[in-house]
Amino acid sequence: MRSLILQTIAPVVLHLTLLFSMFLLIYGHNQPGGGFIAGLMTAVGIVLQWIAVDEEEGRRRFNWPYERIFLAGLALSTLTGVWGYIKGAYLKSSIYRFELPFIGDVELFTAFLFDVGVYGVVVGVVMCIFTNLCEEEAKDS
Amino acid sequence: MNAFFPMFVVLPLAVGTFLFLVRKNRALQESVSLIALLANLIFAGVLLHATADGTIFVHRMGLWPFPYAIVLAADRLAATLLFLSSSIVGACAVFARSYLTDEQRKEAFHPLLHFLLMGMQGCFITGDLFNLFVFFEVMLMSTYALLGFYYNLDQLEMAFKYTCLNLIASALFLLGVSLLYAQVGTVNMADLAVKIKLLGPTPLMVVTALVFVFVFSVKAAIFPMHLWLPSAHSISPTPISAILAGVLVKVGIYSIIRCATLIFPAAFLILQPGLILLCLLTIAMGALGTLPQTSIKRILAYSTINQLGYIAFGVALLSQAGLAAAVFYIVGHAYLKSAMLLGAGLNQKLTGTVDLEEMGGMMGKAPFASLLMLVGFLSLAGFPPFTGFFAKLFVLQAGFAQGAILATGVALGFGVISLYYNFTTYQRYAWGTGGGEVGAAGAGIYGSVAFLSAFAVIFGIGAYWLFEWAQLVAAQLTNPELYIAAMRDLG
Amino acid sequence: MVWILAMIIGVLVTVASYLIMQRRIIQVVLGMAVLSHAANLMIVASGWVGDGKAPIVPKTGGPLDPFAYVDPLPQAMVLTAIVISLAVTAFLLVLAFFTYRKFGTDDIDEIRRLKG
Amino acid sequence: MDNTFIIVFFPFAAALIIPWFAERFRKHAAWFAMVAPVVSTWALFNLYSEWAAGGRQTFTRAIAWVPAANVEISFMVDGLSLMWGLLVAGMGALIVLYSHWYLHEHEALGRYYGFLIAFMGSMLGVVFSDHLISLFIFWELTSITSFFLIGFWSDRDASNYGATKAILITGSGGLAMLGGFLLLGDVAGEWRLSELVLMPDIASQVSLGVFLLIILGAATKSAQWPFHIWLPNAMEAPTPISAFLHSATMVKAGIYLLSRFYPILGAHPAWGYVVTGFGMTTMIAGGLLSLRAYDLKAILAYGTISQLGLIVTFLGYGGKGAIIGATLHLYNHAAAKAAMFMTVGIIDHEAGTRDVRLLGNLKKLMPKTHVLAVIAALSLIGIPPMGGFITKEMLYEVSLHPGGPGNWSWFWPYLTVFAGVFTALYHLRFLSEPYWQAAEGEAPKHPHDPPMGMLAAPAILVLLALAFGLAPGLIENAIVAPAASATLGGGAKVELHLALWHGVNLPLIMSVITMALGLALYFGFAHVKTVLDACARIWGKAPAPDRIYDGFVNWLRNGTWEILLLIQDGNLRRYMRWMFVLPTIAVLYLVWRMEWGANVFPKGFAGASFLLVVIALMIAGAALATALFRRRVPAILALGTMGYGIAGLFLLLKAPDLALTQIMVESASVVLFLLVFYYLPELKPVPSSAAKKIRDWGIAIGLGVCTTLVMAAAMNTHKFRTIADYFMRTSKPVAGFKNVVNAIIVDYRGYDTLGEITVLVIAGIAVYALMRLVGEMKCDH
Repeated sequence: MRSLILQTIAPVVLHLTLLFSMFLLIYGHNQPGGGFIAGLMTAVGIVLQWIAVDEEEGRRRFNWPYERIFLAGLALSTLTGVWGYIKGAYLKSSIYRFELPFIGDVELFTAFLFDVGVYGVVVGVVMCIFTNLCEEEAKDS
Repeated sequence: MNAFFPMFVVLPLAVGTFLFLVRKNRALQESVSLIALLANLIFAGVLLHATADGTIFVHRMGLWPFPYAIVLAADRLAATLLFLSSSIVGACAVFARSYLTDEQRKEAFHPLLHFLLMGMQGCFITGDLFNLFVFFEVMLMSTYALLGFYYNLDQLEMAFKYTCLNLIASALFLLGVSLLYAQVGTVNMADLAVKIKLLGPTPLMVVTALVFVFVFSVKAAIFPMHLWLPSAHSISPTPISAILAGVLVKVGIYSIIRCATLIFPAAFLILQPGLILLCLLTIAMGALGTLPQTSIKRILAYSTINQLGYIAFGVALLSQAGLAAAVFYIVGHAYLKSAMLLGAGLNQKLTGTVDLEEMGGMMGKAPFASLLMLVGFLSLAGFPPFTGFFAKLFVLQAGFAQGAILATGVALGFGVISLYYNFTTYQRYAWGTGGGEVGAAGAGIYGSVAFLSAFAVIFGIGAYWLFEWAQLVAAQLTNPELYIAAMRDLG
Repeated sequence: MVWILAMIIGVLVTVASYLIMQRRIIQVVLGMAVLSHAANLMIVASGWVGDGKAPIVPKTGGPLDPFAYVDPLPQAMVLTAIVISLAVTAFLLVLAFFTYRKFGTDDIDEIRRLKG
Repeated sequence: MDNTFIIVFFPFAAALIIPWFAERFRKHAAWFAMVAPVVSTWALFNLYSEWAAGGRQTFTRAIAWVPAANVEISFMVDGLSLMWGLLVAGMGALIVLYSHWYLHEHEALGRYYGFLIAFMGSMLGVVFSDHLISLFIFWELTSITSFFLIGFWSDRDASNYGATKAILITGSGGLAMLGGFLLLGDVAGEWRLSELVLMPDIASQVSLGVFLLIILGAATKSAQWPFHIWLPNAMEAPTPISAFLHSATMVKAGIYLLSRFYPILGAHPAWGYVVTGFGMTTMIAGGLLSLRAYDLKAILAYGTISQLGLIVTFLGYGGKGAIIGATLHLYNHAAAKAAMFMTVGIIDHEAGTRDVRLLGNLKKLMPKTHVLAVIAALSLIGIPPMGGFITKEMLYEVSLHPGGPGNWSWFWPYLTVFAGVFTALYHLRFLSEPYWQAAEGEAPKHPHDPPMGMLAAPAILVLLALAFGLAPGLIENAIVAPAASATLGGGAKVELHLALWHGVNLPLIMSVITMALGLALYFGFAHVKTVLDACARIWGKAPAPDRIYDGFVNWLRNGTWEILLLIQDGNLRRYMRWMFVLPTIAVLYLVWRMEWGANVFPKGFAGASFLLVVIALMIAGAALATALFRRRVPAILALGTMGYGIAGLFLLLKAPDLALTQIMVESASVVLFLLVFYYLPELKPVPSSAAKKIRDWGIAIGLGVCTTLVMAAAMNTHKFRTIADYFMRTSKPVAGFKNVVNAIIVDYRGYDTLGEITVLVIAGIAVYALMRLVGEMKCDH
């Protein structure tokens, strides 16, 4: 599946997709987007990259602990829910306003944190399935 | 108490996540798992106690108002099933501790077990139809992973078929939800109940109810949707079989009860003859299936279908007595069948097989194990003074009292087959001269089987308590207004 | 519109059930994927009421006419369902992969060790 | 504690601990077991005096078990239950005594005595039960304990066969009886026998079905033709068990039931025909079969069947005389038959066989046993001065003045004489072949008389039979008369004046005729046997009950496989067809049967745009292509195309989030599909016949059409404002989201999302476990 064109543009595409997925994640509460879409986009970006570059190269470059990523995502979402629990009911969302230097007013939605957890889970799981399958294929051939 | 019961989902979820994180540290993993299950059981006990006075606890997710939020609700039925699931899963975890020998595979076992528990408990406490779908999927996904735990040829084939058949059920579920949403525009069960009552049993609503009957039939193994069950229950690792037979099929029955009493009572009245026919076919199918088998686990699997037919028959009578009988049957059968499947695992540990052809004379070789099995078989065959007898008796009484004499008579008649297969299975297992040497099994294995078997006796001799409780449950179920009011007022 | 949506769903269900009844594992898995698409479409269809804008409310406040928008709830439910079906389909694929390899065949009729 | 409870529950309590003692003190196991019948008997005497002191009034004791469901354990004390109680408990003590010598020390004594005592408790429970459900519970307990006692030598195939047969037939009868009881309880609104007896017109309310169900319970238990077949096979049990269960007590439970229900159902129009019919058939069949048997126990078993038939006949005929006669005969038969069984046990024990062809001249070898056997047999034949003579005379007397219905009175004396001749014949055979004649073969052991202890129990029984004959006054009005009175019901007064000699009258002449005929046939037995054998050859071709039973059980075991395979043949495709076809049929049936009214379906294609039609065609085309492409990769790509088409449709339906997600999901899944299937070798294509294709398309189109219709109707039925309005209104001001869909996902219904990501995580773990933990997955073929 290697091709020179793919290899050349893939890193660019990857960075663009990552950027775009971050955008989707952050703006999800106002625009189409959100954790799912962003997560899927990230995962698809990495997968494309992986397929584009050499098998070995892909494994070397993207050998991240995906199990931990999805576990961390799930934990984050669960804990956000527990925070809401403390506030009255499970998954009760709250909005916090911060004054940050240089940036100014920032609104932090606990729902946003929840969405970040979703993002982590989606990326982690899709990549986990993908890497495992790839490895199995590698063993096979 | 209202604030307290999302724990039933959050605790297994958090624990499951944690257990997978610490999967390399087996001692920590096992002890945390068991402690968490114990805590879960205690929560369930507290909830059961608290619902005894008829209170229905309600928790609005995110404090959004009714009916817009996902509302969790626990009435007596839900609390009963929560207690059931946590105690059976607990016993199975203890059993698995000494039963599963392959250390490496245990890594994923406990986390998945907790996710399974989360899925089942999520189903029991949710008051929202779409959320029920989600938790069905949580539950199913865990079972997809757990069923074929060793992935030998048999398990692989079984897991593939199980997954395919259940995927169809999931698609049907979504069809049902979309039909309902199109008609009444809500997914909250209480809200659905109110609006469906206003709409009346239109033909489309009856079709919708039918779709849900088929969806839940897959889980409850009602003919013709039972096809996955025999293989899944007999091939999967024994602790999982026990949970499947004990609790998972009850999730299907639970959902049918909710549909029949809360969501579509009018449509179910129209569907009633068909339902009763399906129940009788289920009874027949289960009884028939046990006969040519040689594997104890497969016999038990078919017998589960048979018993589920009786339970569903109790529900399909759509009367308070029928519901009480069904609830009694659910509890009795859950403990009994999981005890027997664990018992089959115990014998597998002792003899290395579950095949009756290679077994025999267990009465002399392993007296205690065969005594435990005997209690189970007698109870399954519906002999006094065990739970099986009372369960069948109450269902039959309810049937006759309802005037469904022919159908009840047929249900009673299949008792003959049940008599036959239980006694011959016991004979082939405990009597005769076959079989080889008998090994040893750990105290955890014996203990968990004995613990679950004890309920067959306790709920037999003490049928009074359980039936009183079942009647309370049924009384609450036949008054769906209580459930609706609890959701609306507290929500 | 209603009929066209319903017919698309019908066609998908037909194709899915046909595929599921075929002999090869891959056809079954493909059928499952088609079926999940059909199920998703059903939910979206259930919220369809005619013309409406995408459910993204404008910045400016003021009273809002819910009828100007399409129903957001089915969309949210479908989003959930899509992701679940992705997970399940992926798992089914892996399962099919192993079945295929261990049995050395992709003929469903030959994978029948567990009968009766 | 109340005596009734001690009588019934003490044996159960004892049965739980006896095994422990019996296994530890093997030499003295019987004496531990003996405690239970002795205590029960003692309590029975107390109860008897209590009852006698209270003016012989019926009284009841009850423990509520599940009151809400009409389940209680309650006991009724009257003449009938007291008589039966004494019979059961007294016989229990003798059987334990006998077992002490009969069983070897190395056998499973704990199990034996445990079940034996539990059986005794169950039987006492049956005869004292007042409540229908209570009666049924103890009834079933006798079946279970009998199952274990028959199968005591569990390593013998014949024991297993006999045990299964017994439990299947008596258990089925029990189920029928339960059905009858439940319906009777519903009809009468009353579940206590003591109350039912007092309801005057209850029999007329009971339907024939209910009546038959109850009778069926009695008939199976009491081995009435054609349900008698379990009894000969039950003789595989140790002999004390045969003596106790299969001659003296359990097989008589059916008779007890009939006696108990006589005041309730006796007035039912079918009673006479059904019960008498059962009895007569059984009597004749049992007698004939007994003549052809060679196993001593089988001879006795068929004899028992025949005698039970006789008693049932009289119960069926009804009337005061018949009831008294039946009660008397029952008592006499229990004592004598048990004694005979015990002598057979002794022979078996000492000679190692029960085959009459191998036994002979035992009169000389085992003189003491011989005496006991002769007295017991003569008692049943009805020779004075044994008790059997009195009952036989009584039966003849009754047969001359039958009080029952119908124009069949002329028939009765002949029938009774006929029964008497049979009885004489097979009992003479029982005596002559092992004791008096020479053996045809060789017995495995050289027989001799057993130790005195082993003779004690049969001796006591024989003495009872003698005592009853010589001094009937001992029990006639103390025990038998109250029992008959209770059977007759309605406070009937029964006074008995039994005597051995009451002058030359018609019954005596009948007795003499009977004896003469019996002896004549006995001496001409060779001819009788030829006739019988000829009959058996003809009969052998008929579907005898035994053959039907074996065929049925064989079918259960072996014939059901084919039927099961019709549904559960392991083929996923067939499963799918079941799951598609039946729901489709159900929905179509509803569509057909229900009134759908107008305006259910939308009219026309309002709102359809050109773009929509194009996308729809694209989706449909891609879907069809997925189905029709034979090769994998094009099919997967077609699936992808379809997915993108659906994304376009989502966009058209104003669901941008969905469209985006759909595109991403589709990309990811196409990659996964390709990854999995691209590398796998393309296997040989599997062709499918045209007919199957048409069938599959037919099923698929049926399902598709159903879905289309239902969805179209649903989409046309928006009756309520959806709850989504709330989300639209509050999304921005309350939740802070402009994208309402996202607001629902992460906030309003975040709980769903939590479940959903859990599903994802589980899928991840599952794949991880599959790949990492399962290890090498090489092809097994």
